[in-house]
This record gives sequence, C-alpha cells and structure tokens, in this order.
Amino acid sequence: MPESRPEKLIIDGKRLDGRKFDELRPIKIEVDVLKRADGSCYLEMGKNKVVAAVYGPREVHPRHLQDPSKAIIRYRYNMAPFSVEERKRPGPDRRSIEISKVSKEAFEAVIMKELFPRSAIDIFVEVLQADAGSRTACINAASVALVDAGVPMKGILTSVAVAKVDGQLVLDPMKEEDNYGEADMPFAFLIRNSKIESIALIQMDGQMTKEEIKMALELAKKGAMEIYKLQREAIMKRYVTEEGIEVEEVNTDA
Amino acid sequence: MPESRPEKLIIDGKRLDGRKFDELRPIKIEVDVLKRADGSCYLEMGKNKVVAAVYGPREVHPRHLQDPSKAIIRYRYNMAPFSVEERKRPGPDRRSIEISKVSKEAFEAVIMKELFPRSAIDIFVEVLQADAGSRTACINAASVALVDAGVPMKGILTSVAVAKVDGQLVLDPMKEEDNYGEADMPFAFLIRNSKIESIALIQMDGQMTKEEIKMALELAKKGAMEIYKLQREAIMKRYVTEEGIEVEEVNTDA
Amino acid sequence: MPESRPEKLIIDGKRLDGRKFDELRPIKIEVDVLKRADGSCYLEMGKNKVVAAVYGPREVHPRHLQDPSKAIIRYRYNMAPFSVEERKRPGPDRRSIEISKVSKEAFEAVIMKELFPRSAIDIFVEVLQADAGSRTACINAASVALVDAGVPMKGILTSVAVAKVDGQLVLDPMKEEDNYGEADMPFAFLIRNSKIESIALIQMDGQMTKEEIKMALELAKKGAMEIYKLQREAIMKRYVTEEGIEVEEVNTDA
Amino acid sequence: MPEDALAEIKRDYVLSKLRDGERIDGRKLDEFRNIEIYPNIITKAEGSALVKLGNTQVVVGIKMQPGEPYPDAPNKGVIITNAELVPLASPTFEPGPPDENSVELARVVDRGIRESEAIDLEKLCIEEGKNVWIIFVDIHAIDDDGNLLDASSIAAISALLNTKVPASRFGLGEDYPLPVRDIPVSVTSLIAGSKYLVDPNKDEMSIGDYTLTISTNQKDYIVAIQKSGGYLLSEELFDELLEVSIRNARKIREIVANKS
Amino acid sequence: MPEDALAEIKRDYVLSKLRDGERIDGRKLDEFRNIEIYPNIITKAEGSALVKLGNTQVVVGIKMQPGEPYPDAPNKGVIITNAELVPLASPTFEPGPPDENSVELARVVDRGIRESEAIDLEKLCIEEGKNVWIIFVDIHAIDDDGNLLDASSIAAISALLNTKVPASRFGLGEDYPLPVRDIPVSVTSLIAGSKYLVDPNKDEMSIGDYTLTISTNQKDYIVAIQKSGGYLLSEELFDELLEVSIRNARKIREIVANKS
Amino acid sequence: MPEDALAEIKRDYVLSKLRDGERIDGRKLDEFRNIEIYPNIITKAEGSALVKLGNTQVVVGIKMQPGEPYPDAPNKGVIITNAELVPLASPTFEPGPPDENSVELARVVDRGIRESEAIDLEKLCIEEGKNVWIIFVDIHAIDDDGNLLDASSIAAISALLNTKVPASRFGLGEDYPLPVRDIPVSVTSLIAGSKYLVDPNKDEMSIGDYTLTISTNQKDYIVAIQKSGGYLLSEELFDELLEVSIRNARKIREIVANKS
Repeated sequence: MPESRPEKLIIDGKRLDGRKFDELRPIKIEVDVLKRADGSCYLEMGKNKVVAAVYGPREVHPRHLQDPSKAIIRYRYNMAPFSVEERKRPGPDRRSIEISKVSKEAFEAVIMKELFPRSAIDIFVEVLQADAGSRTACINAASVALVDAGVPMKGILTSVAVAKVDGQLVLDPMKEEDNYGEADMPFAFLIRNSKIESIALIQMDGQMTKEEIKMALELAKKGAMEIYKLQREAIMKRYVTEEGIEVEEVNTDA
Repeated sequence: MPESRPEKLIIDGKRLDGRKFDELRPIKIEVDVLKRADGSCYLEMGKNKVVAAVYGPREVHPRHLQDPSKAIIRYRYNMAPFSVEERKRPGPDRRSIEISKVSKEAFEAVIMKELFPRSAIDIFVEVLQADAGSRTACINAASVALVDAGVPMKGILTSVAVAKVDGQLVLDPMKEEDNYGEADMPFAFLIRNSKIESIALIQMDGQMTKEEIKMALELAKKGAMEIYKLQREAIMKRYVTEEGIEVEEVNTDA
Repeated sequence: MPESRPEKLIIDGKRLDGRKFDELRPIKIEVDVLKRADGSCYLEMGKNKVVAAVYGPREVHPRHLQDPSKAIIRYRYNMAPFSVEERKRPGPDRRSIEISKVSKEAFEAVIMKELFPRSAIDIFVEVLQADAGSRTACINAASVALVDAGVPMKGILTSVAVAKVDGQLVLDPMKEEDNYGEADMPFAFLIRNSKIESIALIQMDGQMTKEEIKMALELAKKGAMEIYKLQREAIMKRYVTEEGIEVEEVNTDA
Repeated sequence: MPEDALAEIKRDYVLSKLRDGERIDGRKLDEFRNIEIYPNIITKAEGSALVKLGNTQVVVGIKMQPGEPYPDAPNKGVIITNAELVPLASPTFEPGPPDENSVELARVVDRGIRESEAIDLEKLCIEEGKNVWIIFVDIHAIDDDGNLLDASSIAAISALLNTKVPASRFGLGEDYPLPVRDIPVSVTSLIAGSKYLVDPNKDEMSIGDYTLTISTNQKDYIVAIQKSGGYLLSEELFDELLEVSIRNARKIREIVANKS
Repeated sequence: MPEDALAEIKRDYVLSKLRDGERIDGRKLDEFRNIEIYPNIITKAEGSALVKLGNTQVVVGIKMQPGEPYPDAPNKGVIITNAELVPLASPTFEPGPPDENSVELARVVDRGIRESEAIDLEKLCIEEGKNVWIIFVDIHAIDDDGNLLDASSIAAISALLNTKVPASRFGLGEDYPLPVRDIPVSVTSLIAGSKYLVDPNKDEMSIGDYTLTISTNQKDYIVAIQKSGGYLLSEELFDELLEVSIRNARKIREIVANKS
Repeated sequence: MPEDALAEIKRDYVLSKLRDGERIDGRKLDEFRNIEIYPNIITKAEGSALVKLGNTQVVVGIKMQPGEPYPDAPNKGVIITNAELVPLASPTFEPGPPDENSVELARVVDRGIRESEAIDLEKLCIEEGKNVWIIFVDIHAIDDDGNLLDASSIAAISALLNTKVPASRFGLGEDYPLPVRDIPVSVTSLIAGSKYLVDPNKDEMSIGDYTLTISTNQKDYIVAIQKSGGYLLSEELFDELLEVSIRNARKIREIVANKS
C-alpha cells in the first residue's frame, strides 16, 4: 500500500510541514552517549534518529589491510530493520554500500590520518529511524563523535541536502519532498574557523539547471552553518558541564 | 501435510512407544568406525543415527585463531539433508549454530585443553537420521569418539533429555513427545569415577515449575548413568577385542 | 518459451548450418586485445565470442596459497549475464565451477610452472556470447593469451568437441546439436612441433559405444590441428606485423 | 599485550572482591543494575523500546506484515526474532552475518516470548492456513556493557507491549493493540566456580563468558533455561539460581509493567 | 616495493606536466580520449554495445523479461543496472560479489539513465500493477585503462538505443524498439588540487582516485553528480567543471547519436 | 614439514611397487576394493544406502517432493544431485559451501544417472508443465579413504533402487517404487604416467590427484567420462581404460543389482 503523492508539495509559499524554503528541520544532538565507543553521538534531524560511534585509532586486522603511511578510515552506514516503513532485511544493500563509500571519503579528506600509520579509525553509524536525509544526519553525528573521540581533523564536517520541489529549491527535504520532488542534492562541507572551506561530499540526482545547482549550493551553505553551530554547542556543552576547562582545548576548528 | 497431534501422549501409564516414564530408547554404540578420523563413534538412540569424528589435537589455521595457552575446541553439529521428513537445505541454520555452540562449551569444560596450547581439537557430528534428542545423541557419540582419539578429559560427558508430556515427566522423549509436549529439557553431565559430578549442558524450553525442574534433573541423572554404562561398555569392547590389555589404560574416568 | 527440437539435425548429409560432419565453425582470433593484461586474446568460434586475459607470473595473496616449488595456476571461466538467451545471474554457478576446474587442470599439465615458485599465473576468460562449445573456445583463447603473455609451455593447448547427432559423429557442434544430440565430448590436446602429443582435457556425456568414442577422438584430432594452425597464424601475425623479427623467438612449440 | 594485561588485572580484581562477597560496583551479588525503559521511541515501527541496563543499551523495534503461517500451526501468527550485534556496540563485534553469539541471543529471547505464550498468536490469524500476521522482533544492541541478553529480553517485551497491529495499512480493518498476555523475564547470572553474580557488567565478564540464564513468566513458571560458556555447573548453584532468578524476575516484571 | 616506486614516478610525472598545464598523452585538460562505439555486437542480447574510450573497453548487454513492477510505480517498467568488475579487466580487480566500486559505478550509470528519463518506462507496462518489462543493463568491463564510468555510461545508452523489446519471445505481440527519448552523458574529471583532467587514463589516476562526475541530458540539465574519492573540492573548481562537463557531454552525445 | 615428508615416503613407496606392477595393498592394477552395500538405512528418507568401498564410506539419501519442471522438459521429473564433503570425512575437508571438488563429484555422479537414463523421468510427471516429482540425491561422504566418486555413484544408484515415491504424503495417491531402468556404474582410475591403478585408495592418491572416470550403462555404452587433475593422458592408456572400465563396471553392476 504505497502512499500516493500529495497534490502539491508547496502550499501558499510554505512546505507541507509548515517550514520556510530555507528552514531546517528541528535538530537535537547529544555527545558521548555510548560507554564502549571511544567517541559517540546521538542525533535527531526531523524524524531521523541516528547514533554514531568512533573506535580508534586502533590496530588493523588482518595486517595486509594496514597502510604504513597513514590510518585507514572505515565508515559503516547501517539501517536498523525497523527504521523504515517496510522492514529492511539486515545487512548492507547496494544503497548503504554507496552511502558508506562516499561518507568515508568525505572523512578521509578531513581526518589527519598521517598521524596514525598502520592503524584504523572506525566510524559506525546506525540509523534507528530514517526519514529523508539520513546520510546527512549520519555525517553530522559522525563528525561530532570524532571530536568526542579526540580524533584530530582539519575542521568539522557538516552535511545537509537541498531538494527541488514543485520547481522551488528547499533546504533539508523531508520524506515527501525527497520522494516526489524533482531533484535531491546532498552536500557535506569542511568548516574551519567557522567558515566553509570546501566541499567534502556532493551528490545529486534529478533534473536541475546549472544555475539552480549554484543556488542549491548557496542554500546548503546557509543550512550547514546553522547545523555547525548546533554541533559546536553540543560539543561545548558536553565538555563544559563535565569538565569545565577543557572547552578551550577541544578546538574543533584546528 | 503435517502430522496432527495424537489425542493423548500417555495411555494407561505408558508412553506411545510402550516405554515407561523413566525408560530410555534402545541405544547402540560402535567405536572407531571411521578410518581417517583420529577417533570416531557411531551411535543410535531410538531412531537417531549419528556419527561423530574427532580430529586433533592438530595445528590451527589461520594462525590468529590459535590460543597460546590452550587448545581451542571446535564442534560442528550438522544434519544430512535426508535426515528429516522434509529435506533440509545443506549448511548450518540457526538451530544447528546454537546446538554447536552449547555442545562445544560442554566439551570445553571437560577436555584438558591446557595440555595442547596453539592446537585445535575438532569434533564433527553428522546426524544421518534425526528424531527428538539428536543433540543428546551427538554429545554421547562425540564423548566416545574423544576417548577413542585419546583426548584427555576430566571424565565422560553423557547427555539425555527430559520432557513434560500430559503433565508427566518422561525420560529421553521421542519425536511426538518433543513436538507436542509441554516442555523439553536437555542435559549433559560430567561423569567421573562412575559418579555424576556436575552439569556441563543445560537448556530448557516450555513451562515447568521449580519443583518439576528439580525432578527432571533427578530423572535425567538416572538416565545418564544408564547411558554412561553403555558408553563405557562400547569403549571397553573395542579395546578388549582388538588389543586385550589396553583396557586398563583407557581409564575413562580420570 | 523454450525452442523445440528440430525434427532432424542432419538433412541430406548436411548439418543444419550447412556444415559437413567434419567441418569447424568459422573461427576468428585476435591477439593482444587488452592493455592491462600481460597477455590477451579475443576469439570467435561460430557464435561464441570470448576474451581471455593472462596475468602473471605474479605474487600470490594470501601467502598461504603459495606453493614453494611451483607457480599455482588459476582459471576463471565466467559468462556475462547477457551471453545467453535467458539472463544469467552474475557470479559462478556449478557448471562454471566445473569448467574452470577441468580447464585449469588442462593448463597445469602444460605450463612450465616449476620455473615460477611461489607465484600465480591467472587465466581469466569471459564469455561475451555463448553457443555450444564455449569451454573449448575459451581454452583456445586462453592458450593464445598465454603465448602472448610469454608464459613458457610444453606446447599449445587446442580444444574442440565432437557430438553425436542422429547417430552421426559431428565436429564442433553448435547449439542445436549440443541441445538435442545424443552425446557431447569436449577434448583439449597438447600440440607440440605441430603434432598432437596427448590429451589434456576430456569429458563426455551422453551415450556412445567404445568404438564411437575412438572415432570421436580421431575426428577431434583432425579439428584440433585446423584450429592449431589458426592459433599459430594469429600469434605470428601479431608479432610479424608489429615487431617483425620476434616471430622466430615465439616458438610456440617448444 | 597490554590489553591482555589489563583484562587480567580486571579479572583478579573482580575475583578478589568476590572472595569477600562483594562486587566492583558495590552491588549485591543478586542485584540488577538500574533499568530505564523508553517505550515507543521509533514511531515508524509498530512497537519499540530503548532499554538501558546500567550502561548497556538495546533498542528493539517491532515490524508486522501479513504472511504465510507455518504448516503445523495454520491458525497462528508467526514470531521471527533477530539480533544484530552491530560493531557500533562493542570493540569486539564485527560486521557480517549473525555469529553464534547473536544467534544464541536471539533464540533465547525468542524462547522467553514463545514459551511463556506471551502473545496470543491465535488472535493473529487472518485467514487460516493462508494468511497470518508475522511479527519481526529486531534486537539492535547499541552499547554492550555486559548482559545484553537480559537487556534485550526487557526491550523485546516492552516493545511488544506498545505494539499496534498495523491492520489499516494492509486494508485489514482498524489497527489494534497486539494481544500480549504475559511478561516473560530472563535473569542472567555470571558463574565463578561456586559463586554467582546476577546481571554481570562488562568488567565482571572479564572472568569468563560463563553464564546461566533462567526465564520465567508471571506465574513464576520457568519457561527457558540456557547455560552458556565452557564451565561446569554444580547442582547446588543451579538450585540456588532458580530461586534468585524467580525473585529478580518479579521485580523486573513490575518495572516493565509500569513502563508500558 | 618496486610497484610502489613505479607508481610514485608516474604520479610525479603526471603532476609535473600538470603544473605546466599539460597531460602525459598530449591531450588538453578538458579533452576526452578517442571514442569508438560498436553497437549490437551481442546478437543474443536484446541490445548491446562495445565502447572503447582510449584503451578502456566496456561491453554492455541488455536483457529484458516480463516481471512485477515496483508497488509505488505500478504502470512503469523497471531498470536494473549491474556492473561486474571482472578480474580480466585489471590486475587490481578481484573475483567475488560486487564491491563498493562496482556498486557505485552501476548506481551512477543507472542514475544518468533514470533521472534523464531516457527510457519511457510507461510504455513498458504490460498489465498495470502486475506485469511490466524489466530491463537488465549489465555492464561488463573488459579493460580498465581509466574512467570506466564514462565508458560504461556511453556503452549503456548506446546499447539501449539498439535494444528491441523481445515481445514475441514471450507471446506478447511483435518486437519493437525500446522507447528511448534522451541521451544522458556522464563526464568524469580527475581532481588534482585546484586543477582537473577530464577523462583521466589509468596512468593519470596514479595521482589518486579523486574524481567528480557530472551527467547531463540533451537539454543541458544536470541529472546526476557524484564526487568520488577522499579529497576536498573547491567551489570555484566545481563551478568550472559544470561548464566543462556540459560542453563535453554535447560532443559525446553527438557521437552516440551518430553511431546508433 | 613432517606431514610432507610422510606423503613423500608414501608416494615413493606406491611408485616403486607400481614399477613392479604391484600395489601397496596387494590388489591387481585393475582390481576394486571390497564393496559392501547397506540399502535402506535411513528410514526417514525415500531411499538410501550406505556403501563401503574398502574403508571409504558414503551415505546417499533420496528425498522427493513435487515441484516445477524445467521449461524445456515440461513432462519430466527433475533430478538434483548434491554432494557435501563434510569435514568429518577427511582431515582436508573444510566446512563451507561446496568447493570445486564437491561440485565436480556431484556433477559426475549426476551425469551417470542422467545420461544412462536410469530413471524414467516421464513417469514422474504429475501435471505437465506445472508439477513434477523433484528427486534430491544427497551424497554424504563420511570417510574418504580414496575414490569417493565411485563409492558415491554406487551409493546413489543403490539408494535410487530402493526409493519409494512418497505420493501418499502429498495426497497424490499410493506410494510406488521409483521407476529405475538401468544401473550406471562409474570406474575411476589413478593415472601415473603410462600406468594406471583402478579404484585408488587414499595412500595411492599420494602420487597425485590424477584420475580418469568412465561411466557405463548396462549395455556397456559409455555414458560419462571425466578427466580430473593436471596431467597428460596418452591415447593408448585412454583406450586401455575404456576396456578396463567396462569390465569392472559389469562386475559392480551385478553386486548393486544383487543388493537391491
């Protein structure tokens, strides 16, 4: 019984959930939520609920996977069977394999992996509930978990998507906009000293003109800066409340 | 065309196959039935027909599986595709994985594995025909095969189940009692110097009161002692007939 | 909608495609068609279209697969999903596993593997379009690719099948003859100094008398000698045109 | 290796405390860690719960869909229990298909639900012999600080208690609550020779994976037992743990009932 | 190891040329290698093409059969795109199930076809909700000398352009040409810091697997983008590559159209 | 390594005996080991046999169930032959999915049954094109002391000879014997240069896995041949083995027929 497309996705200049075009869904971030992991983060972005854990730098087995010049980064995006309408069979499917690959590569570009030759940094993200944009939610959570684990990075990764629905570009699409829109375009940016420095992840599918692509990039950057503030806040809150002074040292931007 | 439940499982104080409540099914044990294995045993227990083989102590590959302080024990319970009414697909299913695990652990507790660091003792059991209680038949066969292979143990493992059918505890349930009974409870005991010393395996599913559980344990111990005698006899027969003097040395109890 | 059997497979002493009983299908051979491989060959044999590539001798991973006394030979026969009427699921099925095994063994007998201890020689053959006899086409292509890769061999392997259709032995059966014939019998021969020295591969299924088997062998030998000439020509053409003098050195027969 | 050394120190510490009848976190031998239950946290699932047992965390989600009954129970719904020990939850978990530990975990949790007859499966028949409700109980461990099994059992029954049968989604009438009529509870103890520790945490587990799990229903009947690990169990200890488990299960059952 | 040393020398050479704005094979930075298209080479397939992009060679074969539609598109045919990076094609490919590279390759090629709406899927409905045509696009790389992705995209659309719907084989009337209404083209560039190289060959790839793929349709709309590889992309370069990709795609689209 | 050294000594011994035309166990070159057949040992199977060929032991069980025919043989039953080389049977067998050796074993046994047309498959049609009997021939090796292939062939046909079609279990009338009309027999020889050893035992196999298998039916027609192993076979030897195999097969066929 698939749901049918709503007649309009934009009504009176508002989106179906009442948001403005450039408005994010509510975001909630909690740091250090798991005991066993070296770093962890729970994140909600709209109806998405994800948990990220970081293990490492740690030894790599089997040995032939080791890189003598730097740490290898592994990233596993996994959906719980109950995270979507129709139960998902456990284990990786082609979609999660692709998401894991591009997300891993985004982090490879920002983690200072040369500091940890022969070791692995493992990033695991579990999607407990999925709505549109679960890959962006996961990257945002993973990014915070890496800071929590003390893994040195060139900056913070912040991720958000832009969609085109009924001809209009909208920030951070929810499920209906993703399913029935004309295009979807997820981004992840490297943010450093509170400035967007470059693009670590970009994908797109649908139909957009060159000009729309550029506008989408601008819209995504705006959204990313807002998310970045929340990531920073969550990290600071964690270290301020528990250890006071350590905030200075976290230095997520260097 | 599944068979339907018999109206009664106990008629005039007797079980469907005419046995008394505390009576075992007929048991047949043959030792050293395979040439290639280091130790082996063929065992029938009612309609169960199983073969056990032991290989080892032998080298472990790949090396990272080795334990520098003791032998690793591996146990593979496997059903032939033709062993049950409806053909079973080859390869391990969840049920055999669990049975293999708990059986392995029962033997881990009684094999003197510290004597063989870095090596493996492999116990393979093939169910050629299965009725209720194939896991207990397999443990009984494996136990004899281990003695045949000369693997030093703290004693002999002997296994039997108790079921509750029509409110009555019965020893060594056959298929109908297992399928339609109220509870099933397999045990394996360490027997040493002809005495039951402790419990090496215990599982249970169904519904039983605390008191029934204790009665089941007593019933199982009685059955185990009878099986133990047959195991001992089979081993002695093998070594008496072929080599006369060696019987003294087998010393299954020390 | 499976096709149905033609009423007759031999009409007026000719085969369905007009061939004589001892006539091969048209053969086309091109050497060195791939850049990345160390040796390669494209071959058509009737409607069969296959590409063979050779890599090696090269290092073997993981190390425990190495043989300290000689190279290991690996052979992978693989059908493209679109190579047959009904799409074939990607990956090896039981038929390709068997073909890969017997083909590998044919080459093991003729490659001078003792010259390359601890290394591997990998032979990969992709069937882009399959008609009857794809295993023989693949062996013929692989043989040329091995020469192209400069792998020393005792001679050339040449492969062809014989079938029995409507009671008549025919050389190099095409699909209808294979599907509806009474027997199929593929061979591969070691040819050295333009002479057939021995049998490197032989399989058969169907029904044939002992005498027919012997006649089939003779027929196959005749066909193999013709194919051998084409293999030789293709190799010489390749080295004459491009490098002139090198032909002398190829010496496919020693 | 340093890791082994650390494990050895932990083990010695646990054992030396235990010799004095004490536990490293100050609990009594038969005392559970604190239990927190967060029902209904996955709104896209038919039922769900996050359970924290000390630092151990498990999410269970329930999905339901119509499907074929088993041939030998043509008028009963079907329960399929599955556990994923995802590598996020522990440095020792590996990605890949379920290993023997996750299979055992799922099967023991399943047995508690099934044998206590907690769910009235006959009420889940849609058309006899053809169509019944399939209940997927998916156990998703997210932090393994010891005793995942009991945490999973609590999460499973808690999730079932808030499960709505999604009849309307499949054009089968109105949604209705899953008919749950018992609360099975498993109690796992770590065995150390002749001593035991109920609800062991990960540090305590450093003395070995030697556990006994006893599951009971609301009538105090035993519905499942599982000895797990390569150790020998004495009859005396077994008898004692029957008592201990029934006692603890009563308390936990109350917590579960109150949270639903 | 000698192989690593060789790779390093190659990399240095590529980079030093690039500093002067040059490429090792004399091409311009935004220039594709020579493209050869051999349509219809697999007569047993419903459609096919061999594409040579320089020394890179890919065969795509199309098979079709009736099957069930997706529940959310009951009146549309189904495209299934699959890539096998068989070990014949490269010393680094291993036998086995598709790895992350072949999955990504297949999915990006698929996205080009799907999002450009190149195939009129509604014309592939046989019976709404029950029976539609399934199109299997099988990508079979046979020689990987760099940029398999663009070679595969060209081969896929070329093969689709000569595909006949095999209706008669399934008793569904006469065969007819697959309704193709667009020619999506992907353009992949290798990124080296602030520079780029369109259609990199294998030697050029020695500087790293850092690519950006931009696919467009015949209206110059962007239909798919994929950043692949662990590098950072500047906005300026991204903007430039949008232009470069649209420009190149137009030329390639013409080649594809002429060859069909 | 000691194991290799032992293997080498065995090999030398086998070869030195062979130079004198002798075998290590005193058999003639063309002599089989003793054959024991125990039919019907698995009462839960539709048919079964345990075969001992010297110390080599194989159990074959037959299961049958209704299922779909192949599209190109709509009125014929289906044979599915499967071999499990379980690690119980040999120190060199590993658990896991069938490797090339078990696949080859199953396929050559299957070929003997299929090509001799031993089973009248047309009598196994239930409803043309829809429902036919599927015969599962499951080969379960339990002790591999050499020449598993011939032991398996003997066990397979012996099991088929005592198979009852379980029609009543599926509501399809009364059970009846499987229509078997031939007794295919495979004869495997070990090749050592220009010499051969029929029915090699494991110690003899130490000279290499170089075998030729020739299967015949009751009319002495050859129905299957399989050369297995990386060796070269001379025409002369091949001719000789055709004779030898036909001769041996006759004797074995008689033993099989008498035991059924």
